[in-house]
Amino acid sequence: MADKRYLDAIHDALHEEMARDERVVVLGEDVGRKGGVFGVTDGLFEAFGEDRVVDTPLAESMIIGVSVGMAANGLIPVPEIQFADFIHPAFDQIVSEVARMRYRSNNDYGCPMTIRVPYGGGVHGALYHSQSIEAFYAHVPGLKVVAPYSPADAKGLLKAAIRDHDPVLYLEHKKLYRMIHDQVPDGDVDVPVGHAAVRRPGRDLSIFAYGLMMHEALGAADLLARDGIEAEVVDLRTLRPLDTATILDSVARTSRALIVHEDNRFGGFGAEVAATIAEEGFRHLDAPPTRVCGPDVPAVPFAPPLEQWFMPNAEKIAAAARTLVAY
Amino acid sequence: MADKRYLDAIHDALHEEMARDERVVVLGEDVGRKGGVFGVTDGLFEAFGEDRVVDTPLAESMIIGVSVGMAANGLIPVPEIQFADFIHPAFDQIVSEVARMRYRSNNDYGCPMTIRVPYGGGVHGALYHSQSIEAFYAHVPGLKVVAPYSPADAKGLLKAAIRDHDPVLYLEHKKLYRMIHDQVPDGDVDVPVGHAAVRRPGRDLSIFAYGLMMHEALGAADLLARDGIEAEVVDLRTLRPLDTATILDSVARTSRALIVHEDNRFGGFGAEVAATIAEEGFRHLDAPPTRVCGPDVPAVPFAPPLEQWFMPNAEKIAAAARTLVAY
Amino acid sequence: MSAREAKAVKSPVERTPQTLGVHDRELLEMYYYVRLARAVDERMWALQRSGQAAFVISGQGHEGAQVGTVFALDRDKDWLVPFYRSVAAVLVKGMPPAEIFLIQLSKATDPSSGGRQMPGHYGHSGHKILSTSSPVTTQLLHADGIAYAAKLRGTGEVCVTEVGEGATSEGDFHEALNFAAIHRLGVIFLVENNGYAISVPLSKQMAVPNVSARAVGYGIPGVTVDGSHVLDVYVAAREAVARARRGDGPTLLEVNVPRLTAHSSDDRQEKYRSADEIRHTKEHDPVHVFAGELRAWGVLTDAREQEIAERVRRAVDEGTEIAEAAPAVDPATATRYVYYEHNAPPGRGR
Amino acid sequence: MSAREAKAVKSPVERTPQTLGVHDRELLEMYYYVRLARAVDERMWALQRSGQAAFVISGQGHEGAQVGTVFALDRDKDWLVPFYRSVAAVLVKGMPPAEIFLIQLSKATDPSSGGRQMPGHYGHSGHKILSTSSPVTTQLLHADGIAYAAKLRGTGEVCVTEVGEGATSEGDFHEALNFAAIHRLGVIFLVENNGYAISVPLSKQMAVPNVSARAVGYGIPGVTVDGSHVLDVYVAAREAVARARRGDGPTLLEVNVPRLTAHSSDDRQEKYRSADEIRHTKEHDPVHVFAGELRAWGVLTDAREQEIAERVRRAVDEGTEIAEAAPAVDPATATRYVYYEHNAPPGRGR
Ligand SMILES: Cc1ncc(C[n+]2csc(CCOP(=O)(O)OP(=O)(O)O)c2C)c(N)n1
Ligand SMILES: Cc1ncc(C[n+]2csc(CCOP(=O)(O)OP(=O)(O)O)c2C)c(N)n1
Ligand SMILES: [Mg+2]
Ligand SMILES: [Mg+2]
Repeated sequence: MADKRYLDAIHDALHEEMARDERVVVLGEDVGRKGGVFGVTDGLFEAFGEDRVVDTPLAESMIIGVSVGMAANGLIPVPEIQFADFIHPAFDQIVSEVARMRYRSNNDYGCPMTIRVPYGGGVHGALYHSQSIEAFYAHVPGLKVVAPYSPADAKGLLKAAIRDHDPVLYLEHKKLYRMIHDQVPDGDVDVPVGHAAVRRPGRDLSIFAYGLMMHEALGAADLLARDGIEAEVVDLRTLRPLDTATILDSVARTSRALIVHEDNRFGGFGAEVAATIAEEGFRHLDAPPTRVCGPDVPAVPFAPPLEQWFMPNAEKIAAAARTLVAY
Repeated sequence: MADKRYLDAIHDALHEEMARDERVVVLGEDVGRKGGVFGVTDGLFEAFGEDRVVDTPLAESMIIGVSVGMAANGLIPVPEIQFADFIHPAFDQIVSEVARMRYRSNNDYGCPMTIRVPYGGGVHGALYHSQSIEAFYAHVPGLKVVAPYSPADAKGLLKAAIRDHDPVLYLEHKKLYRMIHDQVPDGDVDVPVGHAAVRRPGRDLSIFAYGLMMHEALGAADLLARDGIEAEVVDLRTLRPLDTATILDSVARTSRALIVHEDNRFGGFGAEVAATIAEEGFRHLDAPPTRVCGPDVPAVPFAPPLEQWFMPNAEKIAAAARTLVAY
Repeated sequence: MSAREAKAVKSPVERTPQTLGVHDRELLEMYYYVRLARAVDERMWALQRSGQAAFVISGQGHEGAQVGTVFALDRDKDWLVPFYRSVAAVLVKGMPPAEIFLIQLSKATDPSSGGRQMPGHYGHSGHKILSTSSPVTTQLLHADGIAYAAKLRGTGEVCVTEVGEGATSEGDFHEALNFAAIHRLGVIFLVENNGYAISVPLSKQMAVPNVSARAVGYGIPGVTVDGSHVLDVYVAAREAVARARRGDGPTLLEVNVPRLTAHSSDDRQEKYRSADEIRHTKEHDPVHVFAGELRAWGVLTDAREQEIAERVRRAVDEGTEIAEAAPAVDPATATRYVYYEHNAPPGRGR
Repeated sequence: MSAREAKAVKSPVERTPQTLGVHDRELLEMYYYVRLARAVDERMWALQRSGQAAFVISGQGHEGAQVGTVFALDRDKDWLVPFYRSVAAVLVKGMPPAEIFLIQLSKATDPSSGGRQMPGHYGHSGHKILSTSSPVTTQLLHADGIAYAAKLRGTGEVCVTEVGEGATSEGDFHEALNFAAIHRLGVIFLVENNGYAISVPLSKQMAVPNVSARAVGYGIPGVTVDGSHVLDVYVAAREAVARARRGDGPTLLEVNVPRLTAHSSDDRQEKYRSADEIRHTKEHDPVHVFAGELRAWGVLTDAREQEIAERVRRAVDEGTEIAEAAPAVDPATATRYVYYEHNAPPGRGR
């Protein structure tokens, strides 16, 4: 057990998995000698050599497409996409190839890989270095999608993803890298893919979030507690397969659901959460399932006043929660 | 006014718009001499020449990327993507470039274009010639998305899309091309982007659909009427910007909402419709907003028993409607 | 069809099987596969016409390119990453005709997809044939990954991947050649240039007469061979495989072939190809050209021809019977294998 | 830095401005822009270090490549599709320093994006500079489209687009060159090869020493020029523009340049570049090399040097003042222009 930043937790998981299993290879732009543009893969190149920590050409479709072939021939690739915004050139390889390999071959081939993707706003990244992409990929059958909020979860979920038989999109929030630190167990951390977690129990409403927004949701719960409103905060963690049992349990207790993400609202991942709650938890609801999301403009504009305007935060979440509780 | 197939209506709109405005150009794979793999662009090559009806190389990112430049320099491109399943290589150009040009340039550049995309299942197309893609693109701010169900709407919406100042993803259902025919006005047909339409009024529940599924929804309404259940059938037509007023009006009348699409259920477009109804129409709802969708396996498997299993149809919709009305 | 007019790099007349060290036995086996592929292919169309299959896409005209190339592989050890015209390639790689017909008829025991994919989407881990999809050109990057894994794991495997000339216009082509060149991967990029991408002729696909012209831009060898001359293909492929096996990197092997059918059963090529051109194309039919060469070399006799024809007929008929008798897909299986299942039957698959 | 070692196609010693028909006036104007770009660039970094901007990415070392190329354009008529290092290019194309600083400081009147994009994302319809995004290489296809429209509409416009050597590994590079070649579009693909893509050296980016080696695979001319020799760049660009204007199609113009700074303000290049190499790189600084050449040709004197330095200083200081005084972005505007607005102010834009 040691105090680790989110960034270190991811790094440690990579290092430990590469040491444990020589089939694991890391590939991507600047992941080698530079150690990644955020420093996540720092030292792996020196520890495991350039054949297992591959500085690739600047081509995302290639990074994923090559990983498909590696997986077919006995390796366990962990490709990194430098920013979530730059995963789009690989959309075809991910949707058509990675996600469908097992189904289309009737289980003849699997496609185990963990695609690491730094995502999210609040880092002065503007339209093209701030994007959230979970809505696109959580929609795709055959993929799993995870988005840890804490260092321990970051380590545990990355290890689980690498050991998974199926492809996992691993979303790491850029702003959390150096913003948070916490106790992380040495060695393996047991955080299986597919489970949400109640991080703070409460009776008046349920707030559902993941990644950076979990911290804002917990902040909102603190603000609300001052007004005597007890918010339950649920960390979705795995977006696909979604842990609907935990979600519905919580709504059954609180009768009110607030869903938070920083991605654009229209057609965002929150729509699925809200629709699921409305459809399967209808009889428990005392108020409309409500979303607090990034507004419907492209990603996060740059100038500080615009960035602030875009990002959901504890105050905005608390305000929506108060309206919801008063419904 | 003449009786036209869905396919002819699309063809006529293209022909008329190209004749009306010489800035309109069509480009894509096989759109020229062959007239498109479905015959939609048949005759345009002969009428307008190879410079305005461009048989492109086999490269979708190119088709869209070139269209961006054409639009910036005074043309109005109407790129065709041969099958919706093959739009994925162009995902980056569409999401990062087409959709964001106006916002990122603070209105200095627009990006008017209409991307025609044959989509959908039920045509023995299997995993890679059956896909629905609206959930991916309706989520993207800056894009408009339409999906006509009738020949008249197909013509009207295509003309409106081509005249729109913004990029429009025009989803034409492959199975409708030759399956349906109906009266279509000569010349312009007034179907503005952004408006849903109540196709059949009813009092017991509202069924929301678009494209091919509108025909199944209307079929379901017929089946239900035999049992004395009066379903209102609402054609969404434009998925973005979504006509929430018409949707909520209908729910206010019927208190029950059934949302139908053939795309996969999890994170599909129906989630947004259901979430919007739950959030904004909550006080009108007497039952959970319910979805009838394609199951969560990759697109439509090929063998006829599998394809039949996948596709929602009038019977499946009617069954869900009966459950909903009995709630 | 300008690709066809481009001069083949090697002329068959100057070179004989003897000088090239190719035995009669091998030549006759190649000829058998060329004929087998054609017969399987014709049967596929017959099954479609008789209403037993909704769709057919196949490789008539491409047989020489594929047989010549895959023959150069170690068929147990090496990999094939095919495309929809790979009938001959998968036969040589080990798929019996019955498996191809199971795929064509989308039966439950279709070994590539259990009836989930359209016909023509070959894959089979037992034969080291990777599962393929419909979007063109993605598979070239998969071949890179397979070869990268082979290199890292030191297995010595070589990988052939096939693609049409039209599909080389996709970005993935560029990205795949570049990565393979940088890491000197053991990949043979087999471009089967039939001069058309559905209706789009080569002149609208690229401004060069040969795809192999692109090799120099990646620092790898590029050759163009006439696919009617199967021996030439084999010799070029043998060189490419040897280079790959030595660790000297990939080869861009372009083979000019005639497309003897429409693009697929959904296409009517008369719209964009003149009757004259279609007739002309037949002159390059590898079945006939190869037969003529074998006779000229004294390798093929009437007796052997008849023997091979009989072997082919039996293989195709038996395969068809097996496939026709196989069970239809049970829709109850439709939800299986979206994800890994712990309780899946062992055996095939990984 | 192997790109740097590759021999430049043309050597400056054999050719003089006189024999090339370039006037002193033009040379001095080029020199002014090279110096202006460097001074603007240095001010951008100063603004970032002083905390007025969160980020800077710029083009120190690339000035010669850009000035030499854009000088060959008709700056009113032709188009520029830039990238994030295009400081010199946009200056020559007509952006005054004040506009660059408005962009760097993300002010409300930033003409490229109104403070919405990161610094370095140039665009301006008034100067015929297309709006650019961050994903690399997409812009090459936009240049194709602009040139296609020019051809169809018969405007005679030529389009220069810029890209780094690393970004040429993306599929869009291949697709753009191919389409431009097929339609003989008037595009100049200017590849500014600085030997690195952030930390990834050329040897891991491609297996050839020069990007221009790829031109032959598209059937278009490809040249490599040393970007320290601004006159050479200009002459090569002039040829490419003339070819484009004649309707003879695109040119792949590779210019070797030094990257004199870290990739951006977020990068620490000491991690992957030796001190020695960084020192060496400075020898190719186009500001000094060009100045030396101009003096050798008798074009640049001390008096002229001082005059130019003074002009540059004034332009940069005035530009900075204008930008610093400009208003911050009002968040109330954040929802504007996701879609077309009928009530938008007329003027700029289309
Ligand atoms: C990404 C993608 N775009 C479009 C298609 C539709 N399509 C299937 S085959 C084909 C033409 C392929 O031509 P070529 O590569 O020359 O191979 P050939 O069929 O001639 O053997 C097209 C356009 C596809 N399968 N994938
Ligand atoms: C599609 C995409 N992937 C990754 C990035 C991140 N990125 C920005 S610049 C860069 C390196 C570009 O190198 P090069 O093209 O050589 O240009 P240079 O910066 O050296 O001028 C990378 C990887 C990006 N902007 N876009
Ligand atoms: Mg072809
Ligand atoms: Mg570079």
